[in-house]
Amino acid sequence: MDDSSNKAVLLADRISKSFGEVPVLFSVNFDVQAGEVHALIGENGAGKSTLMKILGGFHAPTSGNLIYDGEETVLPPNGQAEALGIVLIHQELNLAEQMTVEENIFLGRELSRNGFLDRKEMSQKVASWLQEVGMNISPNDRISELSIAEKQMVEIVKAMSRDARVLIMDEPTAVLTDAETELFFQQVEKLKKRGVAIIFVSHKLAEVNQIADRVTILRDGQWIATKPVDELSLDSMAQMMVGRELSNLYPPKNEADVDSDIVLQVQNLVAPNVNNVSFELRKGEILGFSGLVGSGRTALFEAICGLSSIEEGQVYLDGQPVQFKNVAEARDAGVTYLTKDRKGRGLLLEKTMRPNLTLMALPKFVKNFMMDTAAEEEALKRGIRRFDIRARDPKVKVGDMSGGNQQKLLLAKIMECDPRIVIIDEPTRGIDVGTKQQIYHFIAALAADGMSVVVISSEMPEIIGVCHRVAVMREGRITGVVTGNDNNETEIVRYAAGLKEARVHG
Amino acid sequence: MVDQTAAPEKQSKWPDIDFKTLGPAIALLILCVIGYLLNPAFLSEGNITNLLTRSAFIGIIAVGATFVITAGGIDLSVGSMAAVIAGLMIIIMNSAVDTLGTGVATVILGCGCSIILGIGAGWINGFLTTKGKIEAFIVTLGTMGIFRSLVTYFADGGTLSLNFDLRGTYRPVYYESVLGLPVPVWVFIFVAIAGWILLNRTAFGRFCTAIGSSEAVAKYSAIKVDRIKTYTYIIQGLCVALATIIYVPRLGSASGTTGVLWELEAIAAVIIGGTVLKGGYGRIGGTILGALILTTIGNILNFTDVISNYLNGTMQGLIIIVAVWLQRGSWGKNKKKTT
Amino acid sequence: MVDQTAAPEKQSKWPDIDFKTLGPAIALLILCVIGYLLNPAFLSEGNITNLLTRSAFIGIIAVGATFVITAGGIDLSVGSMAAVIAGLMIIIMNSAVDTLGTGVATVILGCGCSIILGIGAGWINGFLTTKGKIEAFIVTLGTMGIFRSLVTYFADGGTLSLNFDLRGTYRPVYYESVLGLPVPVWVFIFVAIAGWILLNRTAFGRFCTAIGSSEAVAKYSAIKVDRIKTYTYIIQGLCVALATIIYVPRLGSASGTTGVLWELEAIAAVIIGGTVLKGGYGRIGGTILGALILTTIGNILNFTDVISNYLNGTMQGLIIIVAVWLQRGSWGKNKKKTT
Amino acid sequence: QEDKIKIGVSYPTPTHAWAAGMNWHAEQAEKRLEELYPDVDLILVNSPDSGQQANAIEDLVSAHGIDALVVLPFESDPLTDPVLNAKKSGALITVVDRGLSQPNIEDIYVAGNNPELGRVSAQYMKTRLNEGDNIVILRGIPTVIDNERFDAFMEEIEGSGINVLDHKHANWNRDDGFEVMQDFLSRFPDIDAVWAQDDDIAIGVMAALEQASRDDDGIFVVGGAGMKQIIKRISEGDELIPVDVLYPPAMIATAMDVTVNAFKSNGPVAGRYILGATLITQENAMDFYFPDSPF
Ligand SMILES: Nc1ncnc2c1ncn2[C@@H]1O[C@H](COP(=O)(O)OP(=O)(O)OP(=O)(O)O)[C@@H](O)[C@H]1O
Ligand SMILES: Nc1ncnc2c1ncn2[C@@H]1O[C@H](COP(=O)(O)OP(=O)(O)OP(=O)(O)O)[C@@H](O)[C@H]1O
Ligand SMILES: [Mg+2]
Ligand SMILES: [Mg+2]
Repeated sequence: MDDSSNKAVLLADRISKSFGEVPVLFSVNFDVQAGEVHALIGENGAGKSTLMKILGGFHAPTSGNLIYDGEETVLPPNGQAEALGIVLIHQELNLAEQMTVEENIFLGRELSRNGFLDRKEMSQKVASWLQEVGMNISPNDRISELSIAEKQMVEIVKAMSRDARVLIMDEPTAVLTDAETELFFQQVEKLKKRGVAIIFVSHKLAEVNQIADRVTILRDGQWIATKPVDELSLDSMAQMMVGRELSNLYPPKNEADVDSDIVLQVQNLVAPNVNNVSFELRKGEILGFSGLVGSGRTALFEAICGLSSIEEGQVYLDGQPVQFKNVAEARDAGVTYLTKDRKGRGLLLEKTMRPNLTLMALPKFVKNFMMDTAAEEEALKRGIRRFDIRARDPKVKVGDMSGGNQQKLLLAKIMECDPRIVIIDEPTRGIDVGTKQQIYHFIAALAADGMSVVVISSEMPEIIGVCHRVAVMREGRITGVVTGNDNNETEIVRYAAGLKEARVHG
Repeated sequence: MVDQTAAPEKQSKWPDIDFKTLGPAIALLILCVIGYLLNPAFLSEGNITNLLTRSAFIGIIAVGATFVITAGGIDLSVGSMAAVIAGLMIIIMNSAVDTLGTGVATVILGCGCSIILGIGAGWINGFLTTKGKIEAFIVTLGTMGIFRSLVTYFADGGTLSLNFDLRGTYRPVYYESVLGLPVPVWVFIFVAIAGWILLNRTAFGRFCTAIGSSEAVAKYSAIKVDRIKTYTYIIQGLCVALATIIYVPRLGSASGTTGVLWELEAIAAVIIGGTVLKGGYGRIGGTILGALILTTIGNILNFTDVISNYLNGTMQGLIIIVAVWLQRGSWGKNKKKTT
Repeated sequence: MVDQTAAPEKQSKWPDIDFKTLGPAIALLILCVIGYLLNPAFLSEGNITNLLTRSAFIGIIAVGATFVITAGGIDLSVGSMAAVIAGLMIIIMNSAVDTLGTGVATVILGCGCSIILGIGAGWINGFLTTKGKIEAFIVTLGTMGIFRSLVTYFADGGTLSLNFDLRGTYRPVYYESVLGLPVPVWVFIFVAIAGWILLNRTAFGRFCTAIGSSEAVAKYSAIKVDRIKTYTYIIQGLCVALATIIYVPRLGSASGTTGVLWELEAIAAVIIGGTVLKGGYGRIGGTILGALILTTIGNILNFTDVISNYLNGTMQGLIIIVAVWLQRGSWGKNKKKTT
Repeated sequence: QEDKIKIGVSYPTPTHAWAAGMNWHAEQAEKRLEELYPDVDLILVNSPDSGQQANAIEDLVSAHGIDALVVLPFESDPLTDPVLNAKKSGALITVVDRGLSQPNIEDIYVAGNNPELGRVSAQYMKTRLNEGDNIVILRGIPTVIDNERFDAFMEEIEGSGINVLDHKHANWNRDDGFEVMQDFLSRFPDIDAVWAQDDDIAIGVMAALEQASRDDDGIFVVGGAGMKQIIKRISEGDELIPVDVLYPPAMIATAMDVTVNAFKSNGPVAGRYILGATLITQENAMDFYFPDSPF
């Protein structure tokens, strides 16, 4: 630590931070050197994003100093630290939705010639960067038309385009698939070779192990340890984060009863981005949906739940044909869908936890035509306990909660609807290992109780570890369904990549 | 947006709650003190009653506007809507005199029609906004023109007047007092309480707030966005109808100039009261105070002739800006801000 | 919000570009055909020239409004601002006659003052909105009242008239043609092109869009949000000043009724043109077409007497709603949509 | 202060030139009368619409405790009740220009004559035009006043063989007058005369005629009300605007005079004073010229 701090490009010295009365960081030390990747890990709400924002100049520390290039510095606010070479990718997407990819990437740093934008130059640059990270989108696409993963990649491209000396990345891979992560890491390696100091926050410990040189662990706002990555195993990282021994991440799989009733059956469904899909879901089953980004998994279930229109095909619920015109009908029939876009579609960021929690199940909380606030309070307490939601200030705006705790709140919100069939899109996005384990056990418990669960996930281990059966989608079709021993990574990847395709009968 | 980004800056809870909630009340209080200093008659019972009664029109309409704005919409047509409803009410009542006489029955018929018309007009605004997918601003700018020209057409360019005998029957609705308060004030109180409960204590109010905060989140949370939005316009229409019911007996007539600029006054009352124009946060209590503030400004200006009459607009504009500035409490925080 | 959520629904690129870009043009074309069918004189050179010249006022103001709205603001004060600038210009020029005579010098002085006043008025709106942290709606509603009452005050309730000889010098600015087009049309073309370049081809335009899209994102991208927003109001003021410079020589007078409701017309032109009211997406080309559409509607209604005069407003309202509905192209997508 | 005679004067906010002239005359009268009678206090209030005028009248009664009310109603019907309430408080009522919709409320009535204005204008048209000649009409804001003028004009013109090509509302506004006239000129190649009804509109009309270079083929414009610029042009023998029909903005001053007199003279003062719609021609123009008035 001592010798390294000499070479540190950016060094945080005994940083503390409170929001109002609520302390979040307690005298944390952190440093990063040129040409290294320094990973920061910790539970949800440990204060990782807060520390990153302080290092990027977006928050001012309550006490403590930043030392940049050996000199004590007060960073300018609002991203102006970029001019000093410090670039931050926020955990929450930070793009102007109605603007194009090119406009976003160059926002605030437009290339001009004689006062006019040099659009050709910018466009070419963006196109080449996009190609470098293997993205198949045009610089003129609007952000609002991109998938979340694509948006994240745009953020990454944006950050990497800015000639950073210190690049801070807060969970850049949370929404990426393995393939995309791989491409991304190639870029990181390049930057590292160029001598960029990189700070990397992630809950995917395997990734940390792969890319990081040093790891710092934070728990409840306290600095726990900083170690070279070779001295840490995945288990020890998890253990230091959570502060206790973690048992098996995945719950034991009790095979679903193949003879139990079919609760949901989909036949030859055609919808926007969905092309003739058939499958069935049994009572007590956990059905996984895997596939590459944009393979149409989300589109499929949005169509089923009345969020987009069904063009052809039929959905049966308990053998009865149904077609939900809106989410309320689906909810009333016991089918609920948890979106993967928690910021844009999941939570009201300006509101506190309570109205968010009960929003979807609001009819349940009405007594004599009035809102039953006591029952809501009760539900909130229950939700907080059940999902281990950690907000130090219960009146905090949801937008100010840590990403992982938002995700937990979203789960709690869906569960308030008491669904029979729950469809969870990317359930553990941005969630720490400890909580992940809780969520997996929770899903298993739901299934054991006779509920049916659909898990859409781009995390292969999660899909394999939790699901009884996995359907693999590609270009809007189901290319294969794997069970039992076939439920393994190679098999799924082959279906997902289009190397193999089974005839799937409805 | 301004408010959303500004919000997290507030460090301590105290001044925040203070200004959002008490701001309009303080502004009103200051106005009352000024009024009293200018002319002690300002606080006479008669004047207070006049003031409250007058606020009733704009106040009732503004309660409706609070719902529309909270759900992220806007309604520019309310003034014209009031005019056309008043006009049609008068036509209907006048022609019902032959069959129903000049008694209470005719007045009730008129009020019933008013409410039906208000709901219908609100529904049209809501339908065009939600199903037609046209911006609320354009829809209601359009219906504003349509309603206004319709009332001019019905009145043949002139004034529609209520049958004189009927006016006698209907008069008490504006001029009588019950338990010391004029009827319009009671209606105002009733609408305010109903509106408050609806916005703050029912699922519907939650839905409005959610839609105004984020339509996408609302949609994914099983809220029937289009339906709720349409309801807000219908509530607005209903409020306009109620305001019209107490307006007609006052002047007994309607013309192309009835209700001109009420829409701006209503929206101003809502915003002064602390509701956020872009939606997602609504305060009925604030709206009521906003309406009272606006009426008081006009009243005070009638109480003094120190200022040239031509400068009334200047005073009004200044007071509105200062009132909002005071209550937003930005003067205390300015130096803490970093930008 | 509507638009943000609607955007992702668009499946294919084609119809999207089609309607957003060509929609207003198609609407204008249909109007012209209707005008011609009603009365072939509609397409006479004289009428086309009148139409273009008239559009110039609203059009120039609307170009400014496009910036304000794109950056997420709104300016309700433009009509009154035009009136007060016109009034002050006349007062200044009249009193300069003694020293500078009735020649071009005085007119140039007047125009210079107009521009300074426009910039100043815009700056006030911008300053109060950004530094005062008051909603743009309230600020500009306030300044609207202030400006309007000031001009009435200056004119003593009546009309301010330009010195007669001076009017002779100044007249050509409105009435003369250069290369077959009246001067106001040239100014309009110039402002439109400058506005288009500024919005689409400079960093400033991108900053406006970014701020309208999300103030937080803009702020985090090290854009000086307050400054850029203030600039948009200053541009708006400048556009109002330019519009006033070509307005004054027309009748050589200004009064309390000058520019009444221009704000609504300007905003309507902007929205009809496809700019999103909540900010983040602006189209100067559309704004120009929007201004032309609005003027054409009024012109056509003067060209026919099939419709009762009283119903002009109804026709206007209907045409605006239908024009926007057509261009939003929601009629094609309706059945695919679910709530 | 208590023993002063308080007279409230309520009229619409001057939003067009005629009303501004009226406001000027009212202010002149206030100054003159208050100087003349130190124990008289005149309180001038203007209001932008009927509802607010009703408010203002209420406030005059409740706050100022007026002894008399001089009111020029924004509209007749809506203000009938509020004025009646003022009367019930004991105030002497003088109504100006627009009658209330019930008889016997006002003690004094001072008014111009709207139908007469239309009639006189039509009569003049008939003297200048022949059968088959074409005229266009630019009307005011759709209100009772406009209707009265228009209906009387049409009644008078009927049977004369003069064609009324079309009539549109120009809202007593110069800009609207200009634009509507521009469109009339594009539409009708042959127009012999224009009835603009109001001098503000007439100014816009003349600018449009000038622009289209159709101001020297014998066409003429008849305005109304008596704006000083117009009267000046008439006195100079302008061909384009040969006459004007008076609708005197000074009527409010007359009403204030009469009302003050009711308190100051010994005999009872009451009754109706209807001011004629005089045709102003080059001969009598200077009698109606007030260069200091804004109108
Ligand atoms: N602007 C804010 N106002 C109030 N509280 C805040 C604010 N920002 C963060 N917090 C609180 O600070 C704590 C730490 O949050 P932070 O986002 O740093 O956690 P994190 O380690 O990044 O967690 P995650 O892994 O879930 O992203 C949380 O309790 C959060 O609610
Ligand atoms: N709102 C949208 N607007 C435009 N295209 C969309 C939208 N949503 C999805 N798509 C497109 O539809 C296809 C299927 O997307 P979908 O989100 O269903 O895939 P997915 O398998 O869920 O992907 P992900 O891994 O991102 O969750 C993709 O090509 C995607 O780009
Ligand atoms: Mg975080
Ligand atoms: Mg006096």
